[in-house]
Amino acid sequence: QDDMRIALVVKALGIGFFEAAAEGAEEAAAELGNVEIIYTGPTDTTAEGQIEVINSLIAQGVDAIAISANDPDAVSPALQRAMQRGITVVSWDSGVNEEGRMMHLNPSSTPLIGNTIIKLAADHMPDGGQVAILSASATATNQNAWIEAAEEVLPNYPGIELVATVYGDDLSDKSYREAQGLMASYPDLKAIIAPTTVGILASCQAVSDADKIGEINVTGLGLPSEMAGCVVSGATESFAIWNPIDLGYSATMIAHALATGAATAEPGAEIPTGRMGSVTLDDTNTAAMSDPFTYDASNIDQFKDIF
Amino acid sequence: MTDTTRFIPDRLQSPLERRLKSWETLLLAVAVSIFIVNSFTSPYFLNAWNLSDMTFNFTEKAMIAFAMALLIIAGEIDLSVASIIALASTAMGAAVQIGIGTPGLVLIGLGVGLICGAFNGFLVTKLGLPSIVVTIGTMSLFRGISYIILGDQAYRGYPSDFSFFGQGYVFWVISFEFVLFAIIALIYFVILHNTNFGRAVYAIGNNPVGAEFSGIRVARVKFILFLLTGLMSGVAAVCLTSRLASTRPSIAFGWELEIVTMVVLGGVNILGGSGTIPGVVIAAFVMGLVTFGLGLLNVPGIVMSIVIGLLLIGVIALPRLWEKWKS
Amino acid sequence: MLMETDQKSAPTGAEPKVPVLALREVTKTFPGVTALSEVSLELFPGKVTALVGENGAGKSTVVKIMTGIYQPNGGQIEIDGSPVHFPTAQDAGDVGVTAIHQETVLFDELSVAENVFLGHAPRGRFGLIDTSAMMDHSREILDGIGASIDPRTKLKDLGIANKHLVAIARALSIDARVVIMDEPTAALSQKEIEELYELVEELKAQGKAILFISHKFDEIFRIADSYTVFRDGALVGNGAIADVTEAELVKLMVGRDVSQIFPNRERNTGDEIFSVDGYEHPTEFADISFTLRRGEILGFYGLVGAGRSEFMQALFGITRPSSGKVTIDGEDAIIRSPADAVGKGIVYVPEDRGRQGAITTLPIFQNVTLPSLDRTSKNGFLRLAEEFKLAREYTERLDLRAASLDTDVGNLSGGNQQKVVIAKWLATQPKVIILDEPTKGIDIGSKAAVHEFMAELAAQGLAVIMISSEIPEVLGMSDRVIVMREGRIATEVTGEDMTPETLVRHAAGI
Amino acid sequence: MPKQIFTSREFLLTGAIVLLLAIIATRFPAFIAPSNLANVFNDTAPLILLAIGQMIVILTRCIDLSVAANLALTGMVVSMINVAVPGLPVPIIIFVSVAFGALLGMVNGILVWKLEIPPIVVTLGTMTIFRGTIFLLSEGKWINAHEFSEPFKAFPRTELLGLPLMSWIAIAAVILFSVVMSRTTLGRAFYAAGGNPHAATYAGIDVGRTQFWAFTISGALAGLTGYLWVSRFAVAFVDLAGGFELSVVAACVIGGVAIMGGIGSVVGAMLGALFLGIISNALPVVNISPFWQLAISGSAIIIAVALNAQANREKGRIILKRAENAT
Ligand SMILES: Nc1ncnc2c1ncn2[C@@H]1O[C@H](COP(=O)(O)OP(=O)(O)OP(=O)(O)O)[C@@H](O)[C@H]1O
Ligand SMILES: Nc1ncnc2c1ncn2[C@@H]1O[C@H](COP(=O)(O)OP(=O)(O)OP(=O)(O)O)[C@@H](O)[C@H]1O
Ligand SMILES: [Mg+2]
Ligand SMILES: [Mg+2]
Repeated sequence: QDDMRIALVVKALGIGFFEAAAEGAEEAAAELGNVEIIYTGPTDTTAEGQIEVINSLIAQGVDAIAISANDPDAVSPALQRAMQRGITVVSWDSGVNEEGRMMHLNPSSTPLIGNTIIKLAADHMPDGGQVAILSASATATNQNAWIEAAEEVLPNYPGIELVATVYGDDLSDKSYREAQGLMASYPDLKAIIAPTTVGILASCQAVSDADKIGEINVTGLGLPSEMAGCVVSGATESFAIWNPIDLGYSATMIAHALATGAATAEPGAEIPTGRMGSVTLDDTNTAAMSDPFTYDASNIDQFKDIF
Repeated sequence: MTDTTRFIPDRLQSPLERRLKSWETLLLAVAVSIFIVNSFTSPYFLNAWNLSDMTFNFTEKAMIAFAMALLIIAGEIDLSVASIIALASTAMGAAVQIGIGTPGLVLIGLGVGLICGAFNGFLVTKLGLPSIVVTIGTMSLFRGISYIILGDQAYRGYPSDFSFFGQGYVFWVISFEFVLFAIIALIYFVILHNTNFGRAVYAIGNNPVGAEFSGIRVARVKFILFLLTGLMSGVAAVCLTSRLASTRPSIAFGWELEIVTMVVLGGVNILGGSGTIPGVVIAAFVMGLVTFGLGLLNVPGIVMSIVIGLLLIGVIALPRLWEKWKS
Repeated sequence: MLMETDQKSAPTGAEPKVPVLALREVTKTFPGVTALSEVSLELFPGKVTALVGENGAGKSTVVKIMTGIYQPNGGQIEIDGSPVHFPTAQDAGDVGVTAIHQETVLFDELSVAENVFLGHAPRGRFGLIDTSAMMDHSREILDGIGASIDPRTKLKDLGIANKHLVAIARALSIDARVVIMDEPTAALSQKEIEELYELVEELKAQGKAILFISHKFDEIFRIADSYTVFRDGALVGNGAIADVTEAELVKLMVGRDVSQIFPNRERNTGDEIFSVDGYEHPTEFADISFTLRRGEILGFYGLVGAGRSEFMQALFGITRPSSGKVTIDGEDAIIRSPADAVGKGIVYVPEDRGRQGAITTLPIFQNVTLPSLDRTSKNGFLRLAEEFKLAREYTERLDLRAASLDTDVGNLSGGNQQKVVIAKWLATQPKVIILDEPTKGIDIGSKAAVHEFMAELAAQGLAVIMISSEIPEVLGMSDRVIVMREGRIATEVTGEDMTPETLVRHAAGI
Repeated sequence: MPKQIFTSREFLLTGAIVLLLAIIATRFPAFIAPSNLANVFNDTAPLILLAIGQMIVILTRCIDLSVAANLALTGMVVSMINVAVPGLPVPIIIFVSVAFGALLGMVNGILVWKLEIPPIVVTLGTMTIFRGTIFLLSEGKWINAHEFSEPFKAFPRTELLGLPLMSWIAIAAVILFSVVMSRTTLGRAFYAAGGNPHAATYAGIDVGRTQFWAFTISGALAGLTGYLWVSRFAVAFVDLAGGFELSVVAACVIGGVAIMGGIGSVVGAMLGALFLGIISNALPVVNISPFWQLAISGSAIIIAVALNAQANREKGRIILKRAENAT
């Protein structure tokens, strides 16, 4: 009973990105010693599913919950109850509203991601043209924030026209169909930007099925291991992602620091994150981990076996 | 064959004997065994607060399940209940935006539930359409309206006293939802088992034509049952919205099948004609105990659903297998 | 095929030939009921054997065993003297045993040809069904029995009599050696019945063995060569029809003497209590008006399909008339539903007992109190003790036979089910009771009880309307008779004019 | 005869589809370009395959809620086989998917046939059990595009005479099952067993066994679709095609299949599927927010079932001579 139990709650089990994050969490646990990681989450990306998971974690009296939320508001009351019962709650990746967590760890800064995803597309469109965004579910906070940021920087890229934003709900088949719809509705489309690992893969598939490799560039955020095929086939020139292992690692480190009292979550606080250095909280108790990293044909082979 | 009037006893079997041999007894045994197993497998199980938390896993669904049980006993079904929750919740959310207070919100939630129930009831009883298809249609329609209204947005900002319905406690660990659940269970128990209306429900479920020919207003009774189911969905919408403190169109997605499962597990014949409220109450506890017990062991929800699926088929199949094996 | 000729189990084995089909000490039990106990039966080529017995004697069960629908629990079936098994109806058909069942067992959504050939359709290339051959064959068979029905029409578009002809065609579509007819004339009109008799003669001439089941003695004596009587699932007698009288048969069936005499009633009718004025419906009936007095029994006669049931169901609020007026006890009554009708004191005992009359899966007492719950309950809350009391009062008056009041009605015999339905309505203390074919399919013993009972109801001052298609019953029971034809009143007769000839003439429109 | 063709459900539905296409064309002419229509058909192929199976099941008075879960489980199984033995030729994969799907269907069928458990309960149970099994098999992990072998992914997209094989499979299934349903004993037995189960026994048809075969066919088609689905979208995971069973039932209802059994046709089921497929493909291109889709398909179901009921309404008996002449 001396072990500290930290629960890593993800949007849904089985998604490569979160599996990698769990790996990072285990790494942190090994480094810290005396820490047990409970990797859990619902099987589909619903808020109700996450609430049931949170309830059972409260019942087990875990020491800390680190959550990537399916809905920033719906899970908040449950998390508040967790905090009332003395559980440390942090969110990471996809945030919870301010009442529902002590701090939030963004994988990267939102403006940076917004800029990156547009830039990835623009780099391969010297003459400008139409781009469209294929997002995850319409309720995913992080996606929405990035898209908003991307729209803000759009004026910096003259000639790039954002024609539509559609939602694939992080379901491959739905994303695939949405991508098809985009190609049908916008025959001149030059790029599909999918800031989600499921969406980018599905778009890639849709573009190669439509024989539009070379005409339409699929880009956005994806995992090197999953995207290797797309890069080889040429459907994707380049894409970006931060390292999910690092993200899981950092979230665990932060949760541990807060739960042991080694650090407090307050604006301006600096929290150590082991091998990742440290993060600094802003006035909404939010911190950013690191910059996204871009992958293309030149470096994909090096990373595809890692995550 | 004699021609003298013979005495016919009221009953052959005493009510107690009948009860002991019933489905409810079997189910209760299952529930108790799960309870015992749970207390051995997890050290956190036997804790008042945790047990109280457990009830949140089923109270809202069970409220609807009671009304659904009556509907299924009468030979109909309503698959749109979860979508009614979504629509009622959306309406409440919209009302919050124009500054309506808690009492108004509750009325709106219940009102939308009633309207949706009336719509289903109208299609089934006035137009004579099969309820299983009609409510698959309204299931898409009601939730679809929520999507049209909300799209990718969410309503939040519910007044703080509104949170009582889904998060409040009445006495120590006894939550408001649980009390409401108990009261509703009692009301439905009385309606189904102790009133003329309940008797009509059984009669209709056993033979709608015969009931009509016996002077029962079949269409009216069915319409009321759809209204009640809509109303209970409204009540559940109030509780759930309060518990989540926000509304999205995807709220309560997939609940309809869990509710039907609860009703069937409770011994209600899916083809109509038989079933009891105590059965449904015990089934609610069984499902709550299974999901919570496995949750404490951090078993993923999908694995719990395997257990529920096996229970559903198992509790119906085993007695039949037993009979076959015996003969 | 060589057979041993001595049949030890045959009860009276003076027949010269080997039976085509024989049952040897066949037993069939259902949970709680022994439907047949060690019965034996032999059918010979070119002979018609009549099977008679009270309701529930086990006649239809024998048919189902012979055609592979039920499996016997003991004993065996023999074809040409060698034992056989019929796991499904198909297997019975394969050796040439075919039946016209008591219920019409056909498919509304399929074509006539498919109804005739379902399960044994002619095959063409690749083993696929040869549709055109099927059409041709069905047309031949239908023509053969004098039915001009297009085999391509869907069955649901046919009238009841034609459906019955399709059922007969189906039975003839396999090259049968044994043809079984379970109450084939129950749903047919006189003309069609005559045609059926001709068909039986023809089949007989072709050397087919025929088993004929009927409750009507006149037809048994007309077409059968030999008889077999069942009582309570056991064989109680058989022999040549020429050696037996009707009274002897009845006695064998019931186990006691029964007279076919109708109860003697004092016909003292009271004031007018009920009147119908100008009842109309767009497709079912038109221009119906009549009055009814307390203590009177009004008979409704007509051919099957004359619209009597439809009209009565409109009176009872099941269907809505397009115009017309009902007055009860001098007051106008608006009837939009059965609930309204019951409220006004009009009750209806339907023809279809199992579906419309009783709720067979609910206990007796709940059936009886269903329309009277307002009286047994308090503020809408049930009081079981009151219910049992009410149920007991009325079921005892009708001398119901049942194990207990909480037995499901479905477990009772047909006659007792009818009593439950009547008890249910008497408990509401009605003014007018409508009985639709109250003795249809009821054996002779129970029939007399029902007649007795109707007389008693009238004596108590109820106004009784009785639909019946049996002339002796109509004449024997009614004070007055209305004859319906094609949805209209053909005539109304009383007293001296109530003769079989008048009724038939007006019913048929000749 | 011509009158029968013009008033047939299939004809009316074709009319409705043409009308729908015409409306879409006014806003987005390119939608009715043959190549796009071919695309829409290809996209709808899985729904068509499943709707054929579901139609047969509904014909026999059953319902199969486990089709989507069967699809996902079979899809996961063949994906894992492909990952383990990448060299396995596609025909063997297809054989495995059909056989495995059929096996799952047989599980439903046996429970319905031998234990006489109501189909809705059986398939509700197996639905969750199948899904859970995928989780247990895969440990919740997804299988992604890069893990599949190229031939595995290429099969449904391979073009033959300008259409992908996936479309050809759907076309072949429509033709094959049209023949099976109209010209084989088993096909007619489906209609008979559902149209009048009582009479079917008298005609020598084993109703339970017929239902068993219906579930087996439905399962086999779901299994085949499972392979096509995972190879087309190049992904396999637990929630694959989640909730799709309701679209399948909806397609049948729109296609004129009577939920009470005995009425329906392969072509009708296909048209019903196409109707839904066209709507879901058209909404994005005619610039209606996708959030409208749910409400639109819900309304389509309600309208379709209302029209079907109107067409099937018992006309009542015509006794009066004058009424007979009038109609
Ligand atoms: N499927 C069944 N389950 C249980 N009991 C049955 C079943 N079928 C028949 N019985 C019982 O078996 C007995 C014989 O029934 P059967 O139908 O053979 O009578 P019947 O002589 O044809 O009567 P009727 O003249 O009314 O047609 C009855 O007591 C009946 O209730
Ligand atoms: N076209 C038909 N299709 C199916 N059943 C029919 C058809 N016509 C008549 N019947 C059935 O045949 C039986 C007798 O018909 P109907 O009720 O019309 O006769 P009726 O004149 O009212 O007299 P009765 O009730 O004495 O038979 C009823 O059970 C009825 O349902
Ligand atoms: Mg019989
Ligand atoms: Mg009638």
